Amino acid sequence: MKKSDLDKVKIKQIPAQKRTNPFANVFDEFVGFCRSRSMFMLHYCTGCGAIELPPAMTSRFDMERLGIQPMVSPRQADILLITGYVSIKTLKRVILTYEQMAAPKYVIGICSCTVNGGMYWQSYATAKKLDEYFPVDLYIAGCMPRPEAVIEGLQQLMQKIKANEANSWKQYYKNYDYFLGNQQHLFGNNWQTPTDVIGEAETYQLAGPNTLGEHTKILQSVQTPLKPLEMKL
Amino acid sequence: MSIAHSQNLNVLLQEIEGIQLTFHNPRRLRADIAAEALPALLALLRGRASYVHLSAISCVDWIDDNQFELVYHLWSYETSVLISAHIRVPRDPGIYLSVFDIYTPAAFFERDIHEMFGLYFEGSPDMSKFILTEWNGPPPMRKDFDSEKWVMETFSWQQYHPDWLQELEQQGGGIVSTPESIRAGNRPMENKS
Amino acid sequence: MKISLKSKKAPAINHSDSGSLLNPLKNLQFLVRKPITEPLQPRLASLNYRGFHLNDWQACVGCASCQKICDNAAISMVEIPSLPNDPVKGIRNHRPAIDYGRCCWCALCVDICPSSSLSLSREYVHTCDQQHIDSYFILPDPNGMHQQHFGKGWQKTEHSDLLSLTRTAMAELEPEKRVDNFDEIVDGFTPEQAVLEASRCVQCGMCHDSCPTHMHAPEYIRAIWNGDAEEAVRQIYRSNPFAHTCGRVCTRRCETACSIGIRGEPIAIRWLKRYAMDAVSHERIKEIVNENFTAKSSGKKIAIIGAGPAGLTAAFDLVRSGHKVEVFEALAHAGGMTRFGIPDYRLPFDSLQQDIDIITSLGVKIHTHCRIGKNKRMSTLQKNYDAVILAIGLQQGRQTRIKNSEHRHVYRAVDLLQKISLGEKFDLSHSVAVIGGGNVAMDIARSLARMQKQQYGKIQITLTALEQQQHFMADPEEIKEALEEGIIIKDSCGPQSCEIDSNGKLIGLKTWKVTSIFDENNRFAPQYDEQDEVVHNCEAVVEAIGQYSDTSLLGTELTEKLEWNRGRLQVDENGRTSESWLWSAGDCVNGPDVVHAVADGHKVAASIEQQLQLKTK
Amino acid sequence: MRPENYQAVNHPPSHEFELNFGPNHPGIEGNFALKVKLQGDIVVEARTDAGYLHRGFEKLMEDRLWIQNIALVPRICVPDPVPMEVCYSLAVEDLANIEVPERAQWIRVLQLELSRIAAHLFFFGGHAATTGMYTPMYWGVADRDLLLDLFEELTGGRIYSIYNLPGGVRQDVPEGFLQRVSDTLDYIDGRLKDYDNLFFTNQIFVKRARGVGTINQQQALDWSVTGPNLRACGLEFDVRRDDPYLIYPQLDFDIPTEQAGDALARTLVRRLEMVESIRIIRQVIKALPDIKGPLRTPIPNPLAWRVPAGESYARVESSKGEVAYYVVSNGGEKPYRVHIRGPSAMHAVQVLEKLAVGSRLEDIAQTIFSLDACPPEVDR
Repeated sequence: MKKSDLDKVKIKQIPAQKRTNPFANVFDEFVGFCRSRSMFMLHYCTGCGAIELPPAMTSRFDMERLGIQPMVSPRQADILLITGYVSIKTLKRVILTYEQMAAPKYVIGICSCTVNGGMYWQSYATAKKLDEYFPVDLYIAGCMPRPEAVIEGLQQLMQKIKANEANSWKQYYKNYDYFLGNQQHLFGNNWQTPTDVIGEAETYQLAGPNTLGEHTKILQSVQTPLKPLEMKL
Repeated sequence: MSIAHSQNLNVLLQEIEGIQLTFHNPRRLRADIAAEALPALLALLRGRASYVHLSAISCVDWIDDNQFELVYHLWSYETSVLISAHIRVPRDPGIYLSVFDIYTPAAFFERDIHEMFGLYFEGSPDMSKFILTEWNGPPPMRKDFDSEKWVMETFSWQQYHPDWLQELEQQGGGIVSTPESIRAGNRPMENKS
Repeated sequence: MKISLKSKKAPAINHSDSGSLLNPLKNLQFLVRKPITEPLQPRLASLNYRGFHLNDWQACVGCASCQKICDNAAISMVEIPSLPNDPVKGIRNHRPAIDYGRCCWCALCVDICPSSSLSLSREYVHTCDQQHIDSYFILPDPNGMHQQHFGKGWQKTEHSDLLSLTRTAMAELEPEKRVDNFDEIVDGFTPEQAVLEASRCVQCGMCHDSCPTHMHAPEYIRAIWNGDAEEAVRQIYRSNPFAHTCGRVCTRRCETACSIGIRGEPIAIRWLKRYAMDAVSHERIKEIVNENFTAKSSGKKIAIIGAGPAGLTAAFDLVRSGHKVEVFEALAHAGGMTRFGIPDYRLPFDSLQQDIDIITSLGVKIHTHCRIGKNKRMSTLQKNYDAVILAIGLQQGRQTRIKNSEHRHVYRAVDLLQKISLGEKFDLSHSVAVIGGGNVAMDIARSLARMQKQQYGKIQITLTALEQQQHFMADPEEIKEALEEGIIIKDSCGPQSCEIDSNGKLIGLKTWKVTSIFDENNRFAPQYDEQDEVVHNCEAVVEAIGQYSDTSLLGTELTEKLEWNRGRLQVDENGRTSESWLWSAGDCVNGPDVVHAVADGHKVAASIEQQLQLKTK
Repeated sequence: MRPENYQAVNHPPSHEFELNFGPNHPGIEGNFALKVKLQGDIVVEARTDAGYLHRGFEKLMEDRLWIQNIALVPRICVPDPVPMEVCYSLAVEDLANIEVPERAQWIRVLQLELSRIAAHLFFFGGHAATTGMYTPMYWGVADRDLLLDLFEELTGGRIYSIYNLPGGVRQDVPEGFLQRVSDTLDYIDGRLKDYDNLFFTNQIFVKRARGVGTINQQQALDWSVTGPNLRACGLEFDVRRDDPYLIYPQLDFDIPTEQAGDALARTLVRRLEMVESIRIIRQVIKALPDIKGPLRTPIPNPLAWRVPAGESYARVESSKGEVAYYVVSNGGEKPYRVHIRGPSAMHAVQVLEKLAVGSRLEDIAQTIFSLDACPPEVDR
């Protein structure tokens, strides 16, 4: 599929839904509140913006005040913070990591580079628009944003989670074909990850009309059973 | 650098045939030699003239001459002089000898040059990919690889259309020149009048 | 500088294994210290912080220099129709819009900004979600990104300014060396100076927009910077066949509009043009002009009356379109006012001749000494040619009509200049008063000064004008040079009469002090202080207060047929008169200005071309 | 949820196994990976896997104006960006034959040394965290932030100062700035004792780091080790003194060395260097008010600035070691070629691969951090 065709795909945003049952509503709000108050941020420095995270995490700006702590393993993490540019090599790992994270998961793109290529817009090595590869909840502007801006952004995210508006992770399941298409465009048609996204989408009952499509067909045709990791030395 | 050292070095370097020396400043000495003579020069500099530190190997792609220029930057802790040994090798087939046996760090630089320029070093311990393991294109540092063109063909950009822009477009204004058009060397004003 | 500061060597750290394991516990004292944690609210950034952009829309001229310096291709120029757009002043209604998905806040755009309108603020927090990603594309205004006042952060200072605001100096003759001859004053740029001067250009194109004939100045400046004078000539000839002339005596509106001129000295565009023309040999210029010119005859004939810049430019264009062009010039030489009105020290005849030579080399035929109305009639032209262009210029000097101004020693500047340039003898007075504050007044004053110096060894020229000196119509440079050459300038002097002694000899010019020139409706109505009367002693008076066109050649029949507007021929926007075969161009339509005349020539030629095409179809 | 065709990972039958150490691993610095082959917990073979932070700087720089590159270069080494700017400027100044005004040279030294302290504090925090001690990390990072405040005040940016241009620096020192630098230095000077108590003389750390990743002098020379890592082997070499640039010859400072060449020695050299940097900055603070004059030698309009054809090799001592820029101009408005020689490339690839072999898996983090390699600079 050509790049230009992919551009035409528009993703509809999912509005926050309120349930009819008032008790369920209260429950949802309670869950949102709890989620927003205990967030683990994946400790993965993908780019130069990561240099402002240690100050934000440690005593001076102290994001633990907000209940946010770094977490080293993707399985336990809630927030994937993309700190600036992602090289194509890193992007593969980031997608692997993103798919491994348990829902609900939130993605924040900081720095210019995650939006439109930033400084490295003409570089052959970096991906330009993060939202082509997986959905993003929040962007923080800056090159790089100061710790205060990062914390401000995290507070924004907390508000969104509390209001049950941070649902971008559902987009990934609903529009998997679009995201997979972009991934295939960049990594080649042999691209596959160990996570069975389609299966997960069905389990979560989030599979929609755009979950499957021509790209998932390609994936299913090339998908090979996982083998033990091989390393050449 | 003391005069004694300089004379010593001069005497030593006489052994290499066809060497041309130019002092850029007292601490930067440029040596131009034939590609075949380089290993001998390096062996001499390392073995007998205290140039033990290989600071870097740089590669320059002189595409108009169809040549790669290799520059070996060597530093002597004793005389505090940096010798840059320049050689030229043909771009095609792009093969040269490794100096790994003389300077161990050369392995890294040679691997890097091989990856970025596609210049193969015979005898280097490892010529496998390193940084660009997931890159299938041509060696990117070659002058004939146009990074911007590749990017334009591969990626798409944000199509911003904020409210203020829509308002201006209704008034008859709007974007008159994008940065890309400026980079292409067009002066958009010219066509207007 | 050598500084000697006593300092102690750092004590080595004792890290032996024998240190106490309890050492870290010493730091338990920090439990009672004040924490260094900052409040959750974002702090105020430092005074020169590089935060989000601000742009003063009043100051910004839309030159797009920021767009060119931006290393991240983050800046688009946006047209805002509600803002003023004035090409003559060098103001565009374009403003930069910045993509924060690219920007890196390096502030190079601020440091290069010719108008100093861009700055960065101390604001640094912006977040948005996917739906509002458009908020990353902003149009900076003075109010800030979120309409909140954070104050300016990084601003340009004298240290960080990246533009070079001073002109490259060019050698010229000293006043004492130039005052007794008609040698050209300026030497022109050397190749090094030209490249340096050309490098100052930011390629904004304001010059192109403001130029009446829209010369491709950014392109030829770039070509000069590239050391390619031939390419510069090629670019110049795209829009101006009077390149030698305009390289010397152009009124250079481009330099008024130049963005660099907002805070510094504008690029010397005129001198760069002169450099390019002088750097290439005459023969080579001819070849360049003839590139892509295939003479295929259209069979049409066009007559042009007047071989000035307007007429010859039209001839240049038309002959290149394959028409047969004949030019009728009343005087002995082609060139019009540039030949007979501009003295040699400003525009050497040779340079002008080169321009004309290139035009004639294309096949334009110039008949000199051929005065229409006398040697040939208009009706003959109408009959024999497909189109006729009237480009007769302003050849008659206006008169003050003050008392005694019909005295034989009261001259018109244009007449005298013509005599000087033709080398005709005339009775040069020992002391002269010039009336007028324009360039023509300066030309005649300085020409006469040179002749006085040559013949009498002494200069006695007084220049009087209604305006105050800072409001003279003449170029400031001209005034400066005139003063350097020993011409006395008396400003705010309204001429009242020429004083004559009992023998009928002119002895002086009487003036009154001017209190105001225009009335409240901005109409010309000078008011004088009659008490402040001065008589400037002189043997001759020269009037240089403007020119008019002598249209008697048209003949009464045609004059009555044509439409007129306040004494000038009425023409439409294409220079066409009410008669379908007659066009008019140049000073006689627009008033005096070389480059305007060139522009007019192009315009008329295009209009004729269009008309002829229509006819053929 | 596992795919239906999922198969469990089969380990090779031998007791040797392979491990991906990074890129997303708490024991690795930044976005960088090491593939190791283990026998038990002894490393048999190690291969670095870089390129996660590759942006192709050298390619990008060939396509930007001489001045525009100033915004690009600090990004090459994120924790210590100033030497990159200064080194690039020095190379271009050498090519274009520009004399830098004296005041600008002093201000550059001020920045370079502030940046060195900041980088060492950051290193110290990171190294302590890998050792399992979190308080030093909190301290180091927070105290470094005070220096970043100074950078913000001087240059307008916390991390990327973009403050040095070929020809000089962009703005003057703000009023009262030197006093604030002095106060901050006094504070950090006073804190060094606390750091010693908590970390540098802490027996837990000393015993942990001693003998880990030892490089001997011959190896250091053979492997082109530079900077603090070289000085930790007892070799007294510093670009600032031996290949001097700016006004370093006028300054009085020592070059601290250690003999052991192990992780502990490397850490201690950095600790001692902070003291020397403080000494240098104090000299600058004393001298700078008396040095008047311009801040920048004007360069032509940057949009049309051509640097004469030629080549230049400029070297600067950064907190990690020898930074060098090889800049080639063909007389155009953009560099023809820029080769960036970063110290970390040597340390993180060449040295680390050799040191890791034979060491225990848990020592690898110690080794990487004590070498203070900077992954973005390896990848460029």
